[in-house]
Amino acid sequence: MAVLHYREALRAAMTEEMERDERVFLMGEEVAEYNGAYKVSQGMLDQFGANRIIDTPISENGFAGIGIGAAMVGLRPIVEFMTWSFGYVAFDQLVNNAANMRYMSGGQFSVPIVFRGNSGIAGALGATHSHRPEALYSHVPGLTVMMPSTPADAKGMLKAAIRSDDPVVFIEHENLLGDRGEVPDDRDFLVPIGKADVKREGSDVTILTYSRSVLTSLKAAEIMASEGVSVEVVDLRTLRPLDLETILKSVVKTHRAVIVEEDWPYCGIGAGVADRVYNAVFDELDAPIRRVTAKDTPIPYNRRLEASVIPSVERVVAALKDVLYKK
Amino acid sequence: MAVLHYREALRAAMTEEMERDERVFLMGEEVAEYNGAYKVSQGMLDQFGANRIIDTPISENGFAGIGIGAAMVGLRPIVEFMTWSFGYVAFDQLVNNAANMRYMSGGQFSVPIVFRGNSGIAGALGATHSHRPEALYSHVPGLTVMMPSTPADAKGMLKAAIRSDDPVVFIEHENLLGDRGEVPDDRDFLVPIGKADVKREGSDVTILTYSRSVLTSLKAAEIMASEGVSVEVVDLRTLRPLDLETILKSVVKTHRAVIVEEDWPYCGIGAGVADRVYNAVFDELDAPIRRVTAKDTPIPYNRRLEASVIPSVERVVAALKDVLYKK
Amino acid sequence: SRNQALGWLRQMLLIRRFEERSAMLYQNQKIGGFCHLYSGQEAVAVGSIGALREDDYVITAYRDHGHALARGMDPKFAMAEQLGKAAGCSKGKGGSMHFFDADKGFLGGHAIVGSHLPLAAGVAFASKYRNDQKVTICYFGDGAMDQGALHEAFNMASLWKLPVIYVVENNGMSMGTQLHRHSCLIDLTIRGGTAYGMPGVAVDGNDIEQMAKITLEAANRARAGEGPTFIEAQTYRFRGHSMSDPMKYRSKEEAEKAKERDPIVLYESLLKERGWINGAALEEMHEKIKVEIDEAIEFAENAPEPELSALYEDISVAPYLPQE
Amino acid sequence: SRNQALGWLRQMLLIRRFEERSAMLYQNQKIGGFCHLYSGQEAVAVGSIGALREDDYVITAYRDHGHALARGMDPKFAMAEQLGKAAGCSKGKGGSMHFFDADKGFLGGHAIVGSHLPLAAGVAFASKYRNDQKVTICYFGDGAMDQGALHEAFNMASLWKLPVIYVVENNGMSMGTQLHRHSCLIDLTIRGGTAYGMPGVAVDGNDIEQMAKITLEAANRARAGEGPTFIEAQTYRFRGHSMSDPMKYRSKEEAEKAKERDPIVLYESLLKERGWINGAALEEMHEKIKVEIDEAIEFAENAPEPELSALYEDISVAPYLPQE
Ligand SMILES: Cc1ncc(C[n+]2csc(CCOP(=O)(O)OP(=O)(O)O)c2C)c(N)n1
Ligand SMILES: Cc1ncc(C[n+]2csc(CCOP(=O)(O)OP(=O)(O)O)c2C)c(N)n1
Ligand SMILES: [Mg+2]
Ligand SMILES: [Mg+2]
Repeated sequence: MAVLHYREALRAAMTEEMERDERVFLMGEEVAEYNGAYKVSQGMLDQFGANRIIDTPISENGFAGIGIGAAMVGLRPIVEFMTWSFGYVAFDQLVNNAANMRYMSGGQFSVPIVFRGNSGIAGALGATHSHRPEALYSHVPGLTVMMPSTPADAKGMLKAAIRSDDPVVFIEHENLLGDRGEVPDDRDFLVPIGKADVKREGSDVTILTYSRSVLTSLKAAEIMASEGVSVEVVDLRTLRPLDLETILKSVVKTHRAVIVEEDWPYCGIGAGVADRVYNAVFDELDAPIRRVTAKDTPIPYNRRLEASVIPSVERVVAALKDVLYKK
Repeated sequence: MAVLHYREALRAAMTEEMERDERVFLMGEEVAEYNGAYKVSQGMLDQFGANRIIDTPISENGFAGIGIGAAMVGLRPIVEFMTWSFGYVAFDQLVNNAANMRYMSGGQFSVPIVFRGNSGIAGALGATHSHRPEALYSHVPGLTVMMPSTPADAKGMLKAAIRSDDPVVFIEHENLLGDRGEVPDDRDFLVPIGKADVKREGSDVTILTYSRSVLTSLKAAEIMASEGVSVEVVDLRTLRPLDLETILKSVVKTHRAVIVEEDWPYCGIGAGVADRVYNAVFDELDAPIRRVTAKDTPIPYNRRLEASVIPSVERVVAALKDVLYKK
Repeated sequence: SRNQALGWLRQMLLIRRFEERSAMLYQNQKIGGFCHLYSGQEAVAVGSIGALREDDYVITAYRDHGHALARGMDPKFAMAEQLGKAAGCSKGKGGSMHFFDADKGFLGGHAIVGSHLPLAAGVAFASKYRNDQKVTICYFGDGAMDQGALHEAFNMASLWKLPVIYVVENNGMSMGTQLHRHSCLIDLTIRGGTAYGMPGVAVDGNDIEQMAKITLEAANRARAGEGPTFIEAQTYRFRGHSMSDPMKYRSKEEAEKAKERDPIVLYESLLKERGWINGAALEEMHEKIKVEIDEAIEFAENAPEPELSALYEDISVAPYLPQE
Repeated sequence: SRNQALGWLRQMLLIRRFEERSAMLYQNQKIGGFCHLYSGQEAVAVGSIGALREDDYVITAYRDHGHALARGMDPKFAMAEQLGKAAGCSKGKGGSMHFFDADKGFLGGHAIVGSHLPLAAGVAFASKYRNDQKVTICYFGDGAMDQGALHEAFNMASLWKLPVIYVVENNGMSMGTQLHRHSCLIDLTIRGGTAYGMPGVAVDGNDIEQMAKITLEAANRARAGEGPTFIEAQTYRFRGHSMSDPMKYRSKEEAEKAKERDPIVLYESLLKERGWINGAALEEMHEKIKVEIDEAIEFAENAPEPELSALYEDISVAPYLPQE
């Protein structure tokens, strides 16, 4: 076990997989000579050279398509979007070409590619630079969507994504890049796609969450513990396909659930998850599922306003008390 | 009252609003000299001339942005996407520029624009040409999303959209274009944004639906009626903002709901609606809300496979019986 | 060579026949969706693909029947695909616009205008990455010149000297819009070549041997590591944009005049002049093709529909888990 | 004229001072998010906007302080915006990258690279539609040359002869990527002008009077209905891409050499040569600007934060209904 930053864990995942498999390469804006706009790919150009660590022009739609084309003939590209907010100009390539290629070709062409980059309401970046695309991509059959919350998951999940033979939308969180944590050194340490993780065990109420909101949720769980309430925190990790089994196991145990996410509320991941939980175990629920989400507004620049948008520990605690019918 | 095709109703809406307001113009691929790929704009070039009915190159991202820019300085563009499947290359313009402009400018620049075109699983068009984008755009604050199911609604809703001072995503259904129905002649006939419509009154169970699925739902309601079950069919019409009031009124009356939609299930409109209904009136529900959606797959070309994807009357009837606990 | 020439003529005739019968099948509603015929443009695909190696890559847009057949796809599987059968080249899941054939290096069949141009650069990128000496050829229409995807793909293809050949099939129409109404310049070699520092060559797309010659030069440049070439193949489509296009924008005269430059007629007479084929042999060739297409249709009509369970197959390599 | 010249110098100094103080405020974490300084490029905005009419439209990217101030935005409101205050030019909702000023015809401040190029064409489209004789000028960086949005906007702007001036501020860098590593051609007038059949003019962007002259010619063409012009303004940014850029890619020497071509120093000495200003007057000008920026900062620091209720305001013209 080494203690790594989340960003170092991502780098370790890419580095190990590139050492393991010649077909893997990294492409994106400023990933090579600049060592990454967020320093995720620091040093990788020196190690792998310019053939495998490739700086691109600001042409997301173009190089997303280049990645897909290369994947169709057997390479295994990692395409970095500097942030996912810049991925919307490439939306068509992901939703039409990456997601549909195998199906439209009757199984002849698969697309083993990872699209990755950070996202989130990261701090006074304004509306154009604070997008959270997870619900949009999770809506689309043919895509896999993963969002790690810890350095260990960042490494294990990204390695699994790179080894996947299908297109993966891998969404990191800008504000987690500097987090530190224990990370297994095992070069075959993989966090399987489609497996959630119980980050804290509990018996009274379940929190379903992912990415940065896992940290917020764990803080809220601490506070509730001090009030004698046992909160289970389930980190969804893979948003598509969803690990409904782990989710239902927890909800059937606690009979109460709160969903915490940084995305917008309407038709968001939380809505998708809640709908499936109700559909599966309606009679097991002793209270309606409550959701703590980003406020339903564009993201403002002003820090106070921005802070009021993001799920806070207080809002999570209030939601927990609500489903527990506690005042 | 005149009897018009859905496509004629759309044309009447645009024509009347263009006669009423000099600032309104129509721009898109083949809208002018070709008279519209789907003949919605038939004859409008002759009536309004090439300054106001404008053929564009195949540059959706470009002309969507041109429309937004023109709207920022006071024009009221109608931008036609030949179909919404071709709108994904313009996704960034809609989600970043149209949706955020007023907010980012502190209220200085509004974007009175209508993006319109047809969508749906329209008949052996394959995965790239059968998209239903409603959930994706409904997720985004700053956008209004409307989907008419009848000729009368098509006219009244499109007129309201054109008169709106905010960006509207107006989604028609390719298979409804040829439908006929009574349409009010009144040049000020408007269907207000954000108002659902009870298309059939009932007391035992509620169907929440929109666009083509309204027709499927009404057929299912007929069948249930013959079995002595009274089904209320609520046509959502505007998906964002949602008319929760009308929805809850019906659900509180029937205590049972089925949601029928042609979009994919996960994080779709139905999930967004179900989540809000549960959140508001959980205790009023005598059964979990069931959903009838498109199957969670890319859309196949083969007609039989395609037919199996789309919500059928049979599947709606089965869902109704399920929430009624009928065998 | 004579053999090659006769092979090319045969392929053009095969494509023409395939399209004529496709039109009939579409009218009888055996073929659904959108169906875009290649009639009139045969020399572009046959001549250019004819100049390439068997292991080079071919990718095109939705008007893809001609390229697939020129690449050697069996008309049986092409026709079966249009009829949505399991034996189709895309198992009946792609349809007319989405033909694929991995064995032949045929990478589709892409129906979002412009969206396959970056894919072509990506395939060429893979060849450069592996140094496998393969060339990728990518076809698209004049209307696709206006898509941003072209701009991004061309800049990177040129910047990185990728072994790709971009062929715009300039048939003068973007659906119902004439070139001068959708393109700021009529000379597409400026927009596609000069603009990106790559050679831009205009060629008579109805002259199959010219088409082959120019393509071979481009392929040699690509293999020599000199990067991409842009070819403007000037041609004409005899049919409507798709089967649902009444072609109101076109006069009888224009259509008649165009027929005089039918690439097949031109090549037939050229080969006759050269004495490489005579009327009788030509007759026989037409006959053989007629039979081949009849057999393809028979095969397609009798081929089984996909099982309903196929709906959930071929979505992902990993076991697919529907999120329902 | 002398007055105009002194006014331009004043504006350049104002911008430079504004940026220097912005850098300090960013380091003190009073300014958040991404902050891109305009230092070194002042002559481009001041010279070109100086050649336009007051009612013409201006739109730019995220490196927008200079254009806003050149357009006459009060530094108070610009600074207040960076501090996220309600009195800011975007009510504290836009921030450094999203300045707006409707009264001055300043249409932002756009942070998705390339996404405002179609907007500019749209604003010009509106002017043509209304025949209001207004011209739209649109600024962007060399990195934006590679975005598909440019390609689509330029084709339509040229095709429809829209009254728009596109100015690429070629500072040789797309963030950390040198021009030759991101652009297939070094001569951007080919990529932006020739490629779209519009005049493409390269100009020394640090020569403010040249900048004004070329822009005036372009504006006259636009007003005469002759369509768009592409201007490549060759310049240099003194600071990092944004405040968070350590500039490892740049040598001291390079930076030093660039300083010799500081557009402000160049213009100061030119005006001195002409005898239009002397050392004392220049001193006074610097002093006045120092005070003006100090006042702007004081105003911004003392200005109130937006109310929390402002979160839900300015989303739509119609009453906003959160979908929560
Ligand atoms: C992004 C996108 N926009 C619009 C369409 C609809 N469409 C299909 S083909 C076509 C015209 C293309 O013309 P061209 O590129 O010249 O090819 P041709 O049909 O002449 O072969 C249009 C508008 C589409 N498929 N994709
Ligand atoms: C679509 C998109 N991709 C990436 C970014 C991140 N980004 C912001 S500015 C920039 C470099 C732009 O360079 P250039 O266009 O030359 O403008 P300059 O910064 O030199 O003024 C990048 C990559 C973005 N904002 N939008
Ligand atoms: Mg064409
Ligand atoms: Mg630059």
